Amino acid sequence: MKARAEALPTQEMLINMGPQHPSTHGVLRVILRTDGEVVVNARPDVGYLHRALEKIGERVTYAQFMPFTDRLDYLASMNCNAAWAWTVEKLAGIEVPERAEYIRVIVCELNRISSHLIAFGSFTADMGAFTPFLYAIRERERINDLFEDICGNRLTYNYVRIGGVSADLPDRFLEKTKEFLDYFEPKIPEYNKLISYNKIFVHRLANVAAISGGEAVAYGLTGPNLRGSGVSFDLRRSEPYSVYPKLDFDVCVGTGERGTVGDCFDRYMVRINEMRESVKILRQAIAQIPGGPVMAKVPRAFKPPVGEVYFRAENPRGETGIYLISDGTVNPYRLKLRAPSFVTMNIFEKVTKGLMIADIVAVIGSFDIILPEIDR
Amino acid sequence: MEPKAIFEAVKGKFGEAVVELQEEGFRPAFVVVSPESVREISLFLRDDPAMKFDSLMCLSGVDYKDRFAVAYHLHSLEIGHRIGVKAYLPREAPSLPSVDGVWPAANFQEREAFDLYGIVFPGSKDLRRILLPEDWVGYPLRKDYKYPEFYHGIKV
Amino acid sequence: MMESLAVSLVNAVPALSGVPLWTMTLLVMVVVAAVVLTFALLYAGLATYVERKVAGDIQARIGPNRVGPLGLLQFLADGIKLLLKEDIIPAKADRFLFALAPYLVFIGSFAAFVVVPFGVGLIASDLNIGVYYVMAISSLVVVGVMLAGWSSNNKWALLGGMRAAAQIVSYEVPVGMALLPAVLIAGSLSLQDIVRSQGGLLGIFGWNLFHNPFTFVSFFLYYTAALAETNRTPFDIPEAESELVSGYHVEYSGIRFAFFFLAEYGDMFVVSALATACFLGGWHVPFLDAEALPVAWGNLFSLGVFLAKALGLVLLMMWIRWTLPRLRVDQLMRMSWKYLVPITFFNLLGVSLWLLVFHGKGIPRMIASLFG
Amino acid sequence: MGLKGYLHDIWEAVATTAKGMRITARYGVDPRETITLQYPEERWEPSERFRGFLHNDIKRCTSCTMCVKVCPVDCISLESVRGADKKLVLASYDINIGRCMYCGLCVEVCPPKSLTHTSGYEKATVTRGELILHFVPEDAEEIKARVAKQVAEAAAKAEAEKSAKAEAPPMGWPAPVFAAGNPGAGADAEKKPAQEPKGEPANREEPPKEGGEKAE
Repeated sequence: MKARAEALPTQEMLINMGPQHPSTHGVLRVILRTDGEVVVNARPDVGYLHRALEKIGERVTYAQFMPFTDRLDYLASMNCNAAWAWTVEKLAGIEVPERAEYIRVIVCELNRISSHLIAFGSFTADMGAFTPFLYAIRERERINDLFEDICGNRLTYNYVRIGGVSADLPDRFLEKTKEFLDYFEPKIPEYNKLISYNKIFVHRLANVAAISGGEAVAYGLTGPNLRGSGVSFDLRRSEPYSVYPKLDFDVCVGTGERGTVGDCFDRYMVRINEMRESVKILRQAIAQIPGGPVMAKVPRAFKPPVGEVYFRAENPRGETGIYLISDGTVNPYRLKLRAPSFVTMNIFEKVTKGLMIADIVAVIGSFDIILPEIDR
Repeated sequence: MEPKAIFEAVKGKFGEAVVELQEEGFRPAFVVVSPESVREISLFLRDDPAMKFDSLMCLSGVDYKDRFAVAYHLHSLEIGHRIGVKAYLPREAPSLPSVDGVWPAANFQEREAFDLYGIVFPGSKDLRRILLPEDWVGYPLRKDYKYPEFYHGIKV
Repeated sequence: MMESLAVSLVNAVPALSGVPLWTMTLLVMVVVAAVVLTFALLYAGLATYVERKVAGDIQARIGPNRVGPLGLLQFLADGIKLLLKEDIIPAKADRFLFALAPYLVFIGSFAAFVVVPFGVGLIASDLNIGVYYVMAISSLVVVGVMLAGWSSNNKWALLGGMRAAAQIVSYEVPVGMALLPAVLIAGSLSLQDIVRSQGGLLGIFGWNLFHNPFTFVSFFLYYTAALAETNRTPFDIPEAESELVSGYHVEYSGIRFAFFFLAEYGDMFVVSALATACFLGGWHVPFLDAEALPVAWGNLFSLGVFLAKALGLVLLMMWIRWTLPRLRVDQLMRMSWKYLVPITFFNLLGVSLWLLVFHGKGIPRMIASLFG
Repeated sequence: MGLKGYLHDIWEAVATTAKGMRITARYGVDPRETITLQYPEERWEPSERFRGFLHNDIKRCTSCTMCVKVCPVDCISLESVRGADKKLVLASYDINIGRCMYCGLCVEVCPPKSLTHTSGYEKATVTRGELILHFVPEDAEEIKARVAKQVAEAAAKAEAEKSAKAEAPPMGWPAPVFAAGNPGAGADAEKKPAQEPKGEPANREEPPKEGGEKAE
């Protein structure tokens, strides 16, 4: 093979994948250098969606920043909302009523399911099977209906508030959620039957872009991507916040069931299994939720004390960290958003060396990146 | 390990290079170090069996008006403790050694700090602008940043 | 055949006796070609509609339902839209080849309709090398696809074209070898002969599909390999919407794109028709001798049966498409060379041995002969 | 791999494909699974809390500017003048729904609850200016002139009564001061008024004595 390559002059191709490409999940641009179908180097170029959220954060008040967190990871707005609220509450030492915490956990887990559904659906669509994508969207639609009931929006929820949530759950919300869970739970095995264990699908993913546990930690992978590499680390368990300590769930890790540990298939399966765990958490939370107020007393002109705080929450895409510096005024002094997808893109160039063009799509899909979060 | 103990250990090892411990109002607490020694201290924090900070959670540039700072949030998956490391930099020509050889995760975040604050990380694998266009003038997250009126002749 | 038709036409209508024979022959040819092409286009149009409807049903939605009753006229609307669209040729494309490629693909796909045995006497031209002709003419598609990919001067298109070339060339081998059992049994390359060889009083058990275990496997092998040759999911890597954007036809628009589109659906039908003719008894109406019926009825019946079988297979292709993910390019090659080629080869060997050992008798016939 | 693995591969491919196709076939033939809503004819019922277009009931609005202050994207602009009875009179109340992000913060803070979300979500316009909703039907200048006249009359009346005091200049309420810097600095800068079509309340050049500062 090598001898022939020397005999025939060949040329590397420089291909621009994106910013407009069907499977880069947004406006990611990957500069591919390929030798035929084999990728020599894939360098991600991010920033096409930069909206200067951190700069905006220095200009608006703490409460006003909430709608902008919707736009951080728009597939998991509730989680981002809650992460922001938890950060500010940690900074200011606000005690949140327990009911509000339970509501937050419920909406976060619902949002985790809906986010993983999109991850699952768009991943299969990237792999060429379009049908599971529409099934996933169909399920997500029901979650959106639930969210519309509680906050009135279907994508950018802006539901959580500093000190609680904006409104109590509407009538019959918990029953409706239970109905959804009963409907949704049998769908997961169906997905597995339909696509997860499909021979072609497995072949496309197994042993592709395997990341070892140590590598994953060093490169700062978090969330399902880290757990896919076999590292059992979940912030909900390891650094419990909110009412997660009271809830029982398993941390899903990649086992290398169809290939090596940490390959695309493991990352994919972790997400599928996490949906199941979220259902479990939701059932417990619904059973345990107490009554009471949903909002703590927070002054309208809210001025937290001077200080610096770093809070991280387990979001569907990994650890969303918020480094917040307060100078005692109504506006944050500095706001750093540590977006999981952004850090994940760091390892992209490394793992895609020597893969094929089609695998690039698989890697992007298995990382479940989302561009507004990368570019902020 | 408690922040205090970590601080003592690092102080004992590096002496003058470790300036202070910021504890009150800081969660997690920060070990303030001198910028030149960041790489060595990082290596120590990563490799020392009592520290084992194997994961760099977050690297952020900060503009404190009178000076810049780079804040590192470290976490150890193995031991489960956390610490912040901070290095203050002068406003003029801020620069400190890159740690992407210590934690590869640092690369993109250093590029981001470079992009938005103009902090230079010598020794970095690949220090280019990341979020803004390559030809952007100025560092937008600096507090004294002036909004440009034109970009490539287009009014912004 | 055309000539004999022309002769009989001249004989039947004395008024035409003054016209030279070659004119009549040409006229008959043109009429037949027009009929076949009309059928092909109508089929392709409706197939796009059905494809979308099938996709809709499978995906828990409705599909086209606005233009005409049940959305049936959607394909007309789409066709008109494509006709009216601006024809864009990229600035740095090779204009001549760029314009030529869609026609090659279209011709390669639709010329194969010539030998499709629609019914007892319904065949545009019963070539004595029918199977061979189909294989040859459909290889023209690959030339067109490669030209399209190369002349677009787009890297994605080039990759798509290269993939298509590799894919179609590889899969020609198993396709050919999987079709050979039918040829062996009939002892002829003519599709009409192959269909006739599956007649008789055994009904569906006269089909080559049930002739012996090897032919049974052969059908599935053929269908799989042929699916790959039509570039459809799970083998649609030359288009690979999510990787190569659209592959070789990414730069095409308007009617030129429509040609590629129609060719794909034409291909689907040709492949299904071939499978029907070679393995599923073609136009044979079960337990009814279509050839013994009056000409009109016989043709009508056989046409209906043939279309039902062939379109059933087309439907199956759609169903597969909306279920399966796509293979990677190396896996596709591996599937051809590592799985399909050896298996079809052994299969062919098996059929040959069977025919040698049992003197050309299939299992159903042997069973039938047991009972007299 | 061996022959066994080879055959197993083939078997697995066939079996998993068949399984998947059974599921898609079930959805394909079962009409109950269809969930499409034929949109313009069928509509889903927006929930009670649905956050559609904003609506301000100007009769109840007290011109307190809470909504203006809380809006993170500055899509609400409000002008008011102090009337003769010392109450604020709304001169103009515009919401740029092209910029609004439907976060609902303004509705939450509104003290008289005059600002509400409607269930409207359908709007298409030809120009961007049409996306600015005007809630005060009259022209802002007219209202201001009228109120100024009333104030002047009242003042004259008062003067006539007391016949001592000088005429007080009409007081204006400081209308929203829009942040000088654009929120999204740098890459995604906002449109400047130059680009904004005519729909933008034109009368932004009112005399400074009115106190109504301009909203951009």
